[in-house]
Amino acid sequence: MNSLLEHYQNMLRIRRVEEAIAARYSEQQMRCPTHLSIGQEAAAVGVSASLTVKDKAYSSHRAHAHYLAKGGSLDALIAELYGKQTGCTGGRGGSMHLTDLSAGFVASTAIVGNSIPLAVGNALHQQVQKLDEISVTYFGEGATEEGAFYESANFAALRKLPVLFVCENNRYSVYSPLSVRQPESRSIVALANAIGLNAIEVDGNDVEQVAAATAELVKGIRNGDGPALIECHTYRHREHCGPNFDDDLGYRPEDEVAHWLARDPVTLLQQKLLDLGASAQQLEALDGKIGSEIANAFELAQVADFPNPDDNERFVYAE
Amino acid sequence: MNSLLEHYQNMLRIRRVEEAIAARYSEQQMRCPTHLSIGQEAAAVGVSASLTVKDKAYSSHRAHAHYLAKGGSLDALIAELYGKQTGCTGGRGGSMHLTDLSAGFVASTAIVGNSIPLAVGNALHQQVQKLDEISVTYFGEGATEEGAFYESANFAALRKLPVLFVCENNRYSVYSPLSVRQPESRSIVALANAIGLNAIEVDGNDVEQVAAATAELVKGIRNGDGPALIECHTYRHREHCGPNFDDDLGYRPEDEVAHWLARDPVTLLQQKLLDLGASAQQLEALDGKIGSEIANAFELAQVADFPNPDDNERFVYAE
Amino acid sequence: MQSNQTTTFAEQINQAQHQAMQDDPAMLAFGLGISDPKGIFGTTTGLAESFGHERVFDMPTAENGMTGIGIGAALAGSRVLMTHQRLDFFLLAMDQLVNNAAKWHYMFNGQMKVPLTIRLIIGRGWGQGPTHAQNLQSWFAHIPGLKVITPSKTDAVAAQLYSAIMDDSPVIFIEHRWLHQQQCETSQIKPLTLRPEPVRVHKTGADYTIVANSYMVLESLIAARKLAELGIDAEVLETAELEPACWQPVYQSVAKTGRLLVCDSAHTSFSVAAEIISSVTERCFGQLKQAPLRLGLPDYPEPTSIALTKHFYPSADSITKKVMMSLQRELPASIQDADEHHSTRPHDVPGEWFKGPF
Amino acid sequence: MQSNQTTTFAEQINQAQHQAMQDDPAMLAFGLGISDPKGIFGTTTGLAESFGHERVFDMPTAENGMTGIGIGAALAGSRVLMTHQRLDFFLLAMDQLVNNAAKWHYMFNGQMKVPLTIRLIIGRGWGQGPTHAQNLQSWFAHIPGLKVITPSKTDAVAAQLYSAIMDDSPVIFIEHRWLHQQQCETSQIKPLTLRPEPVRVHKTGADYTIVANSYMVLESLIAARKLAELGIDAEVLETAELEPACWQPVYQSVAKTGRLLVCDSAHTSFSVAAEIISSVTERCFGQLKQAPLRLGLPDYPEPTSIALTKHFYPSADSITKKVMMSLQRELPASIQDADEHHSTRPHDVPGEWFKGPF
Ligand SMILES: Cc1ncc(C[n+]2csc(CCOP(=O)(O)OP(=O)(O)O)c2C)c(N)n1
Ligand SMILES: Cc1ncc(C[n+]2csc(CCOP(=O)(O)OP(=O)(O)O)c2C)c(N)n1
Ligand SMILES: [Mg+2]
Ligand SMILES: [Mg+2]
Repeated sequence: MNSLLEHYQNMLRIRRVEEAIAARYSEQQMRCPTHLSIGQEAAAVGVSASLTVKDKAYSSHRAHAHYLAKGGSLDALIAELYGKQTGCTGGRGGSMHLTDLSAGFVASTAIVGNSIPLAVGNALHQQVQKLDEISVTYFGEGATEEGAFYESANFAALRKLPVLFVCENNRYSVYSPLSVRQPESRSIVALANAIGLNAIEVDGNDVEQVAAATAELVKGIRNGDGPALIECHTYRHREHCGPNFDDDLGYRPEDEVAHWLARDPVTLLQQKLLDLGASAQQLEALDGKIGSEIANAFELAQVADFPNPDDNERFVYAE
Repeated sequence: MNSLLEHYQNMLRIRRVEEAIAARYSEQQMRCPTHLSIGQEAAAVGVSASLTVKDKAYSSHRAHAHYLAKGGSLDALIAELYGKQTGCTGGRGGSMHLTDLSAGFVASTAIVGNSIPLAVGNALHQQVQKLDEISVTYFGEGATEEGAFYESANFAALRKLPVLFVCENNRYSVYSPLSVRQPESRSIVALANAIGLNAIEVDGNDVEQVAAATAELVKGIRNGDGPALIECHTYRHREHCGPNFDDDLGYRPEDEVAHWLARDPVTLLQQKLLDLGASAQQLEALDGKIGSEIANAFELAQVADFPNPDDNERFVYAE
Repeated sequence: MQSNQTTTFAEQINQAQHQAMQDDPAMLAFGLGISDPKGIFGTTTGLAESFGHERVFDMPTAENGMTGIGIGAALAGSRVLMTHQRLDFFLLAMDQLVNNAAKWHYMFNGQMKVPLTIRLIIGRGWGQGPTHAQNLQSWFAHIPGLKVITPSKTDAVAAQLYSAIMDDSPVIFIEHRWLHQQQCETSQIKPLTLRPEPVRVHKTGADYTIVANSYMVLESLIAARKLAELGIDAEVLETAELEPACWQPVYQSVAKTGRLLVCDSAHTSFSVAAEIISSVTERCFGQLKQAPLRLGLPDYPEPTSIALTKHFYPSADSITKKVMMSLQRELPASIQDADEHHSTRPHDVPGEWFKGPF
Repeated sequence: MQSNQTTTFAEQINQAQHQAMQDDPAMLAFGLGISDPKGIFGTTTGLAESFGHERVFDMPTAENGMTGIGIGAALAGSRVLMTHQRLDFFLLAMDQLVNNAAKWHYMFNGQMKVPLTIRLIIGRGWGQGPTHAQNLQSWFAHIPGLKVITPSKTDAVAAQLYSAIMDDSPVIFIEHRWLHQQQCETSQIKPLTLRPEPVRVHKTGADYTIVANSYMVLESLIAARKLAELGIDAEVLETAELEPACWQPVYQSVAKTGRLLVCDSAHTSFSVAAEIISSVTERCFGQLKQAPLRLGLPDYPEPTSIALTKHFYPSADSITKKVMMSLQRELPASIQDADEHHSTRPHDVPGEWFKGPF
């Protein structure tokens, strides 16, 4: 139950952070496109449980959960959304370009699929330099439609690179269902296996499944068996980009939405903990602690200075 | 035996054309990069046996065989190599850009993998317009490493487009063996199946196998069952680009070369025909007829006019 | 807020597509999100409903492959329109665009055509940042065989798009996001079949030639009004088509005014502005009274934070300032600091209608 | 034909890589054919043997993915050199180059670096044709964050490549295929660690400034000799680095001569030449005696047939002619028809050493 409680804490923290962002987004002070992970926290937390701070993670536009689960600074995240000097890129990158090198979260990028090769390249460096670390690349099922995914996976398999591909299959790319993007017969794990990745799929809303599968895959990767892929079936609760619920638009079947909301990963885990004997007070205390941490992060972000545009010409080239 | 004899005639014709090009290339009058198909004729001929003139074919840098097997004009091919006005693109495209629209050979292109999406697009047009024809795309196993192949195959499968993918796996990309490009575990058919193509592999030096497999796949395609892929295992006899043998360079294992040369598709078929009772004279007569046709094509190409550079500015934009 | 008499840039783009789909039954339109509830900022709304999902369709996230598929369909006889919500995403498809679409008609000696139009939307502000705000118009203009259209005004955009679609050559159609809500009276709309002017003269003037395209035309026109108040009679021209051979009106204008400022909506160096200045200098050297000037985006990526973009985009004030300074005239106090933003709305949104995030 | 005293451009490129691989044990070099028997026209021969196949390796035909992999390795701490046998193939990788490599250091606020060099080879002649002969130098130069080096002479190329590799910013290194066999005495070779000059002055002169880069430097120098015979003292400058901020020597030269011809090795419109002319005009307007001129490739793709390329590439004679005409001087009969090819070798090969096909 200890590790479960830890997972719960991590997931709840991400959830509360994202909810706080959503709650304040309409104040128009976080002025950048922001993709929330609400509903998808189990994948990030379950995967991170097998990673050390030395391991290097890359992600996509929807990166908050991965960043936080990997240990990225909450204060620097919130400040970044506010476009402040204290943000993780000093306001240059915004929500879609997060980094915390001290936590081994290298970067997220805003072009679908284009951070996947970067993670594979990181793994190439790790292999050639015989480093005791691995790389991880997070992406959505939409990104598997890009040639960049395919080319990267082929090379990772060819060189048996130490890299874990994490595909969060939330069934949608913006408003587009899988049916307009991938053939009905498609299995992402079967495809990944055919490319040469050691691939398995799990219920991505069950953090235990994610953690167990990842542990096994990562063991193989650290062992030198080559790259692997985990497909986490999951669902995003809110709109693709922005703070709101958008099921009034009708692009997702009602029963599908209902099915997945009923399988909210945080609620599921909370129930499990209660069943296992955790007390409601204990969990509430956790929530309270998280709440103050988040309030503090927003407080810091709001009072922080804006970056100075006089520095805009810095860092076009390495100095 | 009739269809076998026809296959033989088509294969032998391609072989003799390529040999004639090779024999005269050093005269430096065919001044363009030229990739010969010697050793790979069975794939082109076996596939074309299931195609009608209405079907549309696309190919890569190594296109002579596909062009001729589809019915492309021999005279226009040779004239193109000589850079003449009478060439199939009037000297603009050279060996790597062949076309004969009257034969349904739409085009070959020089960038690895980049004609694959074109064929799929052609199939999209055929499907939407409900045309009674299919598309074919020829490419090497190297092209399957490009994202363009993957993205095209995904869309073809998604829309169940009438397109046949023909992969000639000759084990090399220029001097590079498969071992530096694809993981050992790779099966191109397994991969294609996982993407959603109906895929089978055959001995690409056995024209009967190619023809039979293609017939079956094409039947399904015309039936509306969706796209298919045939992988033809084969071997090129000469250098990647140019007229010579280059096994003095040592990039291909001697026993591998010996194995494949012993399985030359033209010789295999000739032997079979003889075994089935064809007479040596009959086959020689065929060869003789082909020889005069080729001699005539070279004659015409050599006496033809060069295109006029004053027209160089034409056709930048459609008129 | 819209009466029967007015229409928007986005609506006009929408109408041009409807008409083209109707006029050519072999036309296809596709792109990520083209048939989703938002319909690419409203520009594709209703197309799938009117013409069916076989001809109007969403697609996999696979820009390179899908561009090739569009080219192949065009070669086969379809007329193809693709839309990308950001130009930045289209960088994946440069091989198909340049090595196939642009050269095909030429390298196959005129035997085949590529009636393909690619709509690319340029983002700006509200944290679009480094990879959602690039305008690489000079790249496309540099490639023989591509036509590049950069509309700026609601009255002409439908005719421009319609003619691009009906063109049998590949056309890159670059739409600035900040134009979509621009209004205009329906009575002013140019007929769809009118051949659009490659260069549009939006204001005549004797003293100074200002050349701009895309969104910068709007800023230039405001600047021209301010300049008029300051006694400078500026001529404002729009290079709606990026093709030096079509720029005769620009050369004529400079021959008249002797002075030129080119406003570019992309990075300044190796830009369309450089080509315009170079072309003008070649042809009008004797008539130039002073060095032609340019005003474009700085040569660094768009930063995300609102604090960092204040000076990133040239404005009407910075145009006015540049012109006045080149004439060595006093600047009125109101635009002494042209880089300060004077409007009541934040500088990173185009207007009240914009609620973020894209 | 080579004595101990001479070396070639290709050999120098080879040596620079050997030295860099040795100096930085975390350096990787990869590209299609890099370790094959031909070693990219001899430029990579011996690298894999010396440094092992883990650090020097051939790759799948997957330009976009592999570029991203190079960037990722560079971010992690490797120093990366990639080679493409033709620039045309690299069009597949524009997303990785522009959206990631070029912007990374900037958008992550200087926290990471991308020590990545990309060698791109430009083909010409012998039927390279539309998709094996493109020089898109102006594309790369337009992107903030990329450095673009276009070497032309054997004496400096090793230092140029070595410094590109050792640079912690991404560098595009454009090699013209016709330079590889160019010889030079070993005694003239610049030390690898010498910081290369962004602009090289190859000949001083008082009458006319000729600016060129890459292969066009060679033609310009021949033209300058002819011009000298005709009484015109031309100054020949090479913009080896494509960055206006580095072009001070060009501005100084034009300030002196008042006349400028820019020779471009790419399509003429929206070109590097346009930027050079525009930059010069901005800075030297008062000193210009006549309109700056440019001479580049025509705005259509390279056709394949030898009959069609005769006039495609500007030559020393066409440079000479252009200069003489701009000065309204008589042309000697020998170059009346500058477009005729005078050498004994066919116009579509660089020299006897070239036996085709690439
Ligand atoms: C190359 C590219 N194409 C399109 C987009 C626009 N876009 C941003 S996020 C997104 C959805 C991608 O879906 P998926 O990979 O499943 O991730 P999810 O949003 O579901 O987490 C799209 C299409 C983009 N950023 N980059
Ligand atoms: C995108 C691209 N990369 C590299 C090349 C150089 N090239 C030309 S042919 C070829 C070999 C491709 O191998 P394969 O697809 O197996 O075809 P094969 O030559 O064996 O028939 C290569 C790498 C190219 N033309 N285009
Ligand atoms: Mg998704
Ligand atoms: Mg091959």
